[in-house]
Amino acid sequence: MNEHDFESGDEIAWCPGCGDFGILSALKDALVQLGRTPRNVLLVSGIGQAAKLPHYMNCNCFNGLHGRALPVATGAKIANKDLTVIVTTGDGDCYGEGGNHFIHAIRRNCDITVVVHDNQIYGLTKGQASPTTEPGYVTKVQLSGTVLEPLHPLETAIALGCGFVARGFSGDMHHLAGLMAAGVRHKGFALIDVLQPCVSFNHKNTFAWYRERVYRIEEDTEYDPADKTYAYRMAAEWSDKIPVGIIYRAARPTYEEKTGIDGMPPLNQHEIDTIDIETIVTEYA
Amino acid sequence: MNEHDFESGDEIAWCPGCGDFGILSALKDALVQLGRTPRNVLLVSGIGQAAKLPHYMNCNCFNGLHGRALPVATGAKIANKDLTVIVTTGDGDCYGEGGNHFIHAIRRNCDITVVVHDNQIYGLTKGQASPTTEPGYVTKVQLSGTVLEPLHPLETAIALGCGFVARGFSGDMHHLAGLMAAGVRHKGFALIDVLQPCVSFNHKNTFAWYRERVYRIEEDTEYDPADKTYAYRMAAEWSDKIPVGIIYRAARPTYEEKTGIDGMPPLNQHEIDTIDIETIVTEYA
Amino acid sequence: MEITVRIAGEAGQGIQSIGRIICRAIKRHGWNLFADQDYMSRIRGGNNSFRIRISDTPCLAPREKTDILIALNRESVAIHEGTVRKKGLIVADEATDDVTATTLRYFNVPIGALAKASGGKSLYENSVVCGVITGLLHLDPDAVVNVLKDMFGKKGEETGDKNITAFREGNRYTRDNYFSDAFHLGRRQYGDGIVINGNEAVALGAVHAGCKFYSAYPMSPSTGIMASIARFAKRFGIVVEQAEDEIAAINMVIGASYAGVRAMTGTSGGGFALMGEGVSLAAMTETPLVVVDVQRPAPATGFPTRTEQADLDLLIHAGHGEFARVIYAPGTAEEAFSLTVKAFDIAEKYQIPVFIMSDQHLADSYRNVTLPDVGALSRQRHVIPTNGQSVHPYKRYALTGSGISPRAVPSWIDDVIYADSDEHTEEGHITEDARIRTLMVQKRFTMRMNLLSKEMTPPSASSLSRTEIVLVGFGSTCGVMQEACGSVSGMNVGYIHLPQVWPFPAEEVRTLLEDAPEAKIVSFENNAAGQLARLLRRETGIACCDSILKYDGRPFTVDEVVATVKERYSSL
Amino acid sequence: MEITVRIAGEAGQGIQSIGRIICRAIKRHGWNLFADQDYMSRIRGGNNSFRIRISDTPCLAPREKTDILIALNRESVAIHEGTVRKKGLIVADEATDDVTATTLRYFNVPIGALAKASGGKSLYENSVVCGVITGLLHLDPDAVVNVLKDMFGKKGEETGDKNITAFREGNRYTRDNYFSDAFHLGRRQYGDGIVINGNEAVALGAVHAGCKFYSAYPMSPSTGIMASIARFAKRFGIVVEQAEDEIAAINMVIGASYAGVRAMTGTSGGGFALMGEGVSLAAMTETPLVVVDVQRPAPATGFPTRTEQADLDLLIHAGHGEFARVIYAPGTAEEAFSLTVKAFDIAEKYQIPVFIMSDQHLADSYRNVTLPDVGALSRQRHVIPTNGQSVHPYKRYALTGSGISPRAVPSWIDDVIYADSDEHTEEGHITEDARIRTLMVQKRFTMRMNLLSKEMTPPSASSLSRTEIVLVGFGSTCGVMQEACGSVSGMNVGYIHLPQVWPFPAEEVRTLLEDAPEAKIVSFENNAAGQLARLLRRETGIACCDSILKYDGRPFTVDEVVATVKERYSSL
Ligand SMILES: Cc1ncc(C[n+]2csc(CCOP(=O)(O)OP(=O)(O)O)c2C)c(N)n1
Ligand SMILES: Cc1ncc(C[n+]2csc(CCOP(=O)(O)OP(=O)(O)O)c2C)c(N)n1
Ligand code: SF4
Ligand code: SF4
Ligand SMILES: [Mg+2]
Ligand SMILES: [Mg+2]
Repeated sequence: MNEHDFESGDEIAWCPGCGDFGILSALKDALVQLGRTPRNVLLVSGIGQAAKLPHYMNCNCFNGLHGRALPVATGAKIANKDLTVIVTTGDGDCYGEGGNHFIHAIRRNCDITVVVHDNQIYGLTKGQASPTTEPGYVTKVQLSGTVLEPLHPLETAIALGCGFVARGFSGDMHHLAGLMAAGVRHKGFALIDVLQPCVSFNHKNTFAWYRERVYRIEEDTEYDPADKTYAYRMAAEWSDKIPVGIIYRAARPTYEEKTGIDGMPPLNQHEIDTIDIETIVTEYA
Repeated sequence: MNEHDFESGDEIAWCPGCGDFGILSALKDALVQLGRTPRNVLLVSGIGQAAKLPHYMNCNCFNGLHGRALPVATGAKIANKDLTVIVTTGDGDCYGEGGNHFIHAIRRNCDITVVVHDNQIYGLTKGQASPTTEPGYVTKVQLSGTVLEPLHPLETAIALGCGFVARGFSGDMHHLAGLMAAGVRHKGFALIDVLQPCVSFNHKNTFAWYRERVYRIEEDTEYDPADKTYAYRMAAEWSDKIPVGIIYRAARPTYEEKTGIDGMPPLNQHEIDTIDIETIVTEYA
Repeated sequence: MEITVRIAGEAGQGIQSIGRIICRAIKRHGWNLFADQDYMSRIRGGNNSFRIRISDTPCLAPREKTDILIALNRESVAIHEGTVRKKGLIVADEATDDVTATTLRYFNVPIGALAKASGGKSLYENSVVCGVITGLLHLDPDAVVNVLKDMFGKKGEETGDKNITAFREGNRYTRDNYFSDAFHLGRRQYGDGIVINGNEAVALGAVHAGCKFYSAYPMSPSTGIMASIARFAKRFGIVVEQAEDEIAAINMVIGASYAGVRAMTGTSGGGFALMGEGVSLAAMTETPLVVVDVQRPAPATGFPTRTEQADLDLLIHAGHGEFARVIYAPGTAEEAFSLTVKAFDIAEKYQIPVFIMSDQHLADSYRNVTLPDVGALSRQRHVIPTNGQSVHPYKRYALTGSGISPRAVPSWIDDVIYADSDEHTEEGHITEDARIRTLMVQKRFTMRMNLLSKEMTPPSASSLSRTEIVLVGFGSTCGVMQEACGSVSGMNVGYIHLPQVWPFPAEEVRTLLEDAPEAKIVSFENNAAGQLARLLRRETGIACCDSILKYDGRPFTVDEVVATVKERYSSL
Repeated sequence: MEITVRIAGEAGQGIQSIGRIICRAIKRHGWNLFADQDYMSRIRGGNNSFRIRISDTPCLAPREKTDILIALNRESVAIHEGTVRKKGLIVADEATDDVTATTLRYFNVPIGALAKASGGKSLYENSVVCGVITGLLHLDPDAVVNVLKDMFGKKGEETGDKNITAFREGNRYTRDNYFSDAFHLGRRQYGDGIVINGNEAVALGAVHAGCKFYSAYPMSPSTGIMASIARFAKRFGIVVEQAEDEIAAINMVIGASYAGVRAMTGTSGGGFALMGEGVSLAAMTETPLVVVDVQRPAPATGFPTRTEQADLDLLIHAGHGEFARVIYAPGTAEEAFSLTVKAFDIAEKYQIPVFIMSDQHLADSYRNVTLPDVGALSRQRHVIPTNGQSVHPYKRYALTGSGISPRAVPSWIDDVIYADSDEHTEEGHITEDARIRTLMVQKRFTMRMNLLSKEMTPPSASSLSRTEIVLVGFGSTCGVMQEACGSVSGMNVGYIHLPQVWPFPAEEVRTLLEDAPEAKIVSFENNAAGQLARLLRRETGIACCDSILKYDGRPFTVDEVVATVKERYSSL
């Protein structure tokens, strides 16, 4: 398998120069690194520019409703634990409309990897504030500037007990591919929030803006992703320095392990014909 | 005003011995302490045992849908900034069905106080696991024990930038009343998660169980609610010691301040008759 | 021979377990029974009751009057006294009731005292009450003890033993102190079959149909389905997942279904109202979906533990956009079972959402039933290559001309499978093409509606020739309608029961009504708008001349319906 | 005199701003116009177009054929060439088009080069194109410059100046190189009124009605309403809050309305599907609620930027439980404005949910309109004590016999106000009482439906006497139906347009049709199921003999309808 094997050939509808392209490349790269085959990979997305990504890949794809990628991914993973399930979603999709699923999917800890194209804006609907838009940013709806505190996805994920919390940058594809591969290898829910410039609607957080700030956290001399206090601090770092890399990592039993799914053949291989309810019916006699 | 002035006389439908009674008493006490009058207080709730509370109070009450208390409270506060708006909600109501509103209401930072009756169970629907149920706890639906990681409301609230994060215990009404009064006085979103024994369905986290563990955080020699790292640590403390009190406190501009609502008469007092769209219509000529 | 026993008391007094024990005992004694529950949305206090109608002929619905009222607290006497027949009996504890046993009408039993004597705990009061009822009905105490053992068996020996002692105490006291034979049932023969309610029937149907994933958010009165499936989850390798909300539940089910398992969710009206977008997603992605809606009175929170049939319109029209769906409205536990099995089959065969519309009355009411022959119910998988088909290159939304695109499961074939919520090409990629759009709408809607007209679950009806009045109903009113029609003296009243309401069985209903060209058509519904009457007119042009409607949260009783029909139509 | 100009190109090329400038210029020149937009769900690339029909008689709908195609890229020529009339013109840039200007049919303009010359940026291409169109139509360049100034005024002097230079370059080039007078419009008189689309009309209506709080989640094609209200928020003290999801939006609006302000939310089908439970809450708590649904093709994500009328059934039946509601289906921007004002009035007067059903075609289409006299539209508040009433002790849900309980606002009266989503007593406390339940259902549903029959917005219709065919439609098809009916030669075709679809104007429609007892009734709908036809039959018993349906995401054109009517019915 090489990167071409993961290409669908569908026409790409993103704007030229969009940060989404880097994420697409990185994902193909990661799947090659991981040695996965298309038929055993499932990409689940909601709606948004980010959510179009699965169409551009040659993998199984469920492009569902805005905000609802995570429950679909959860159901699919439960039905077939052998699938490699990856969610590609936007900051609006995952943290806005889908916020409740985000917090509970972390608690559930199914073995899925979530890649958030975090462009800090609603791209597909033409540029309204998203949950991660910076305060003061002016849009056609937020005419006096965005007033809400940005959602802090990484700190929130740590608070909720997520076992793999990372930030990537779509301008550093190679590094990002590594994060994705590590996320997929991690047993359990893995969150990768990707800094993704939107060249059409986010005029603040541009490639140049990020390039000035982004650094690889592994290079920090104190780097210790097992230390929660350190992780909280680095997750909050958003100033003239923005770290990318695995910010927090901890081993946690997965949903599949705890419910016993892992010990059975995938649910979708159980034979229906052999089910006989006679014994349970008699319990109602 | 005394506590009787805040009683509605409606028959109370809770189980004898329920921890909800303590919360009800504390709330009346707090409102007396705060010198509020019933007509200027609005209690908003969703559905659940906790959510029945407003019926037992003589205050304005909006008893809405399961999970949807926070947006209703937000809308009401925006419409009339002079109301004292308090939400009484359950762990299922607020963190389960209402989880998305929980995270975004914190970001919005309207000046409302949220009292979560956290009995770690779904009471009204007869005892299924709630988002805060302890792992392993067996119910009629979770027959092999609850498998999800409990939601950590306090850590999550801190991560999201909540400016007032507290835990109370319904068995310590006086202390709880103080927290509620402080929450109402706090400018902005105030979260008070209240340990509330459910005598019918939670056989683990009982009054006795809590009494053995709960201590007042103010008594901690290192107590510093302005220190986020300290706050994260104390918010996570859930063992043979469980702190109650104000765990994190920080001043943050409110939604009302940022949007300018605070500088106007309440929206519900604007005169409709005087609105003249002539000037704006001409902009389309 | 017919007797109605009503056990009433506060929430938390264990009325339901008494009721369930007696129901199973009754069945084992060869009697028919119908038991419905009236309970409040609270955990302690208030007033609940469990009403068991017992008869030598089949029972399909409740009756108005009580023969024996077991009042577990004083309030219950006041509330239910009015329903007790003149020759009926009220049983109460001396301790809670201030009426002493001076009349034949009252039988005072020291329930609390007997329970304490048996085990030192008031916990055993329920078993005492079971003993009392056993005594009054002259049931075989040993047979009832077997029921107790079956039900308490798992709770450990000691509890079981003490319950049995308490039971025997109650029984002994009754035989010693109550001498009338008025309620003598005794044993007819050993009654086969089982005692289940509507929720359990749906759960059994789902298990049989091979449901491997059930995800739901708790909501009365549907939670019993989740609890019942959970009981059998380990044994059958089923995953039951409590979702964070209803939207998650339906989307998880869709994800699981896409990945190849049969999956289902259940809720009540308010939860269903949240699922509309998900329903639309299933339709657009052509993912099989089964949803149970156990109706309760609305709007909003309404009456969480009571009954209504007002979601008919909601279910037919839920979700944005136009697509085929099927809605079953089982009238009995048997139908609930077999239509649940069919729901999975049809959902998968046509790749559409299928709804089972139940309600609190059906969900919580017990009857003695014999499940249909399961061999006759298809459990065939409609997926490639399992069904022998195989296609390469695979197109998920192939326009085949039949209205159905072969459905494959991810990882079961070499090709990848694109499912898409946007309008899409045959391959499943986003398109904005007008021509493809038109064809896809026809596939999802028009063509499948046509196909479904051949899969209709037909209405059941009484013989309609020479009827003056025909009642038309759906769902849980089936039994009461049927019994009432047979009981209106001096008039010829028939009924049509619709176990499938969508696609509407227009042809079938028209044909049935041809037998009764002169009859007045009356819709019979547990709602205020007469939704079925409107639907009937829309789909067939047939206008009802009247509707018998009830929307106070309570089910119809046979007597009530008979009286209404006589009052309204006897002068016709 | 009639001309259709189509501007086509990629997303991101600024087609919409060219279109809006030309529309306003056309209006100021005293011409009528109707402009609709065809755009894809993407930000760059693909193919979008803006079609402006210009006429000396009122324009209510698009026409099929193009007179002038302005192709901003090569693909646009290929896509739209077929729609250009024989005598029509294609304008393209030499740089993007490989067809040289050898025929009369092509006019090649160095758009890019002229833009660069004007300001060094391709950004000014749009202004060049405006200049070209101004030249072709012989508009007054100075008048168009005024439009440019009005629109770019805020962007700063320099941009404004450069745009004007570019505009003049485009105009000059055209006058110098294109000599035909074929498209000569010139000025008739100064045109009064304004140019707005349906979304702007709704926004203006809301502002006028005193809406103080608008909360919504972005969703095409409804977002324009939020953006338009946001533009005026500061000036009128309105709060516009982007919610985290649609469920939050509707619940915030309900909270604000309970607390005494007029409030509104807007969305499209999928978002509306999520709001059903909230609608039910508004009904149960009797809180006034106004929701706009700007329809788009479904199911699920469907076509986010295209048009359809398939939410009719959804809106009538959304939410669990039975309660009164009102649904308006404006056919024009004028109706959108005045029905929005009325929506607030009716919602508050009857304390019910009121929906405004728009669609992408209405929402995004511009016309020259004169808003109705606002003095005639009620803005009266229906709350105590503002309305002079006062009640003590106050009961929020008092059973007054009228079907309406006086509504008070928290803190405006001494008493407290309980609003409750459970079934409740008159005081607003939870009850399980059967009698109160029945009365409350009657209040929320039956009694109010009766009251609403006196508030009907009547259908509009052509004169129906002697018509052979009557088209019946609702919403955005109003204009095309009306124009088409007047244009079918040799047949007498009439129409009925329903600006209110619920409560259904059954009496009104029946009365209208009495004038045409022989006519064939044909429903005319942008959907696949013929939802209006079904509704008509259900509510009146009148069966349509046919339906003209379109569900490819595109609006009807006048020519298409005329052709269909002739083809299907001329042999009748
Ligand atoms: C229920 C629902 N609400 C709203 C929308 C409209 N919508 C589509 S994409 C989107 C936001 C996209 O933002 P994000 O998730 O950040 O993705 P991006 O386009 O920025 O990559 C919205 C609001 C929808 N499709 N469905
Ligand atoms: C949309 C919806 N889903 C589900 C329910 C059923 N329901 C009512 S209360 C409740 C849970 C209550 O738990 P919690 O909020 O913890 O309150 P408690 O009763 O424990 O105080 C549920 C699931 C509902 N009313 N509405
Ligand atoms: S709008 Fe932004 S996020 Fe979307 S494709 Fe264009 S640049 Fe990328
Ligand atoms: S069920 Fe639990 S939470 Fe509810 S009233 Fe009873 S004790 Fe309290
Ligand atoms: Mg985004
Ligand atoms: Mg709880």
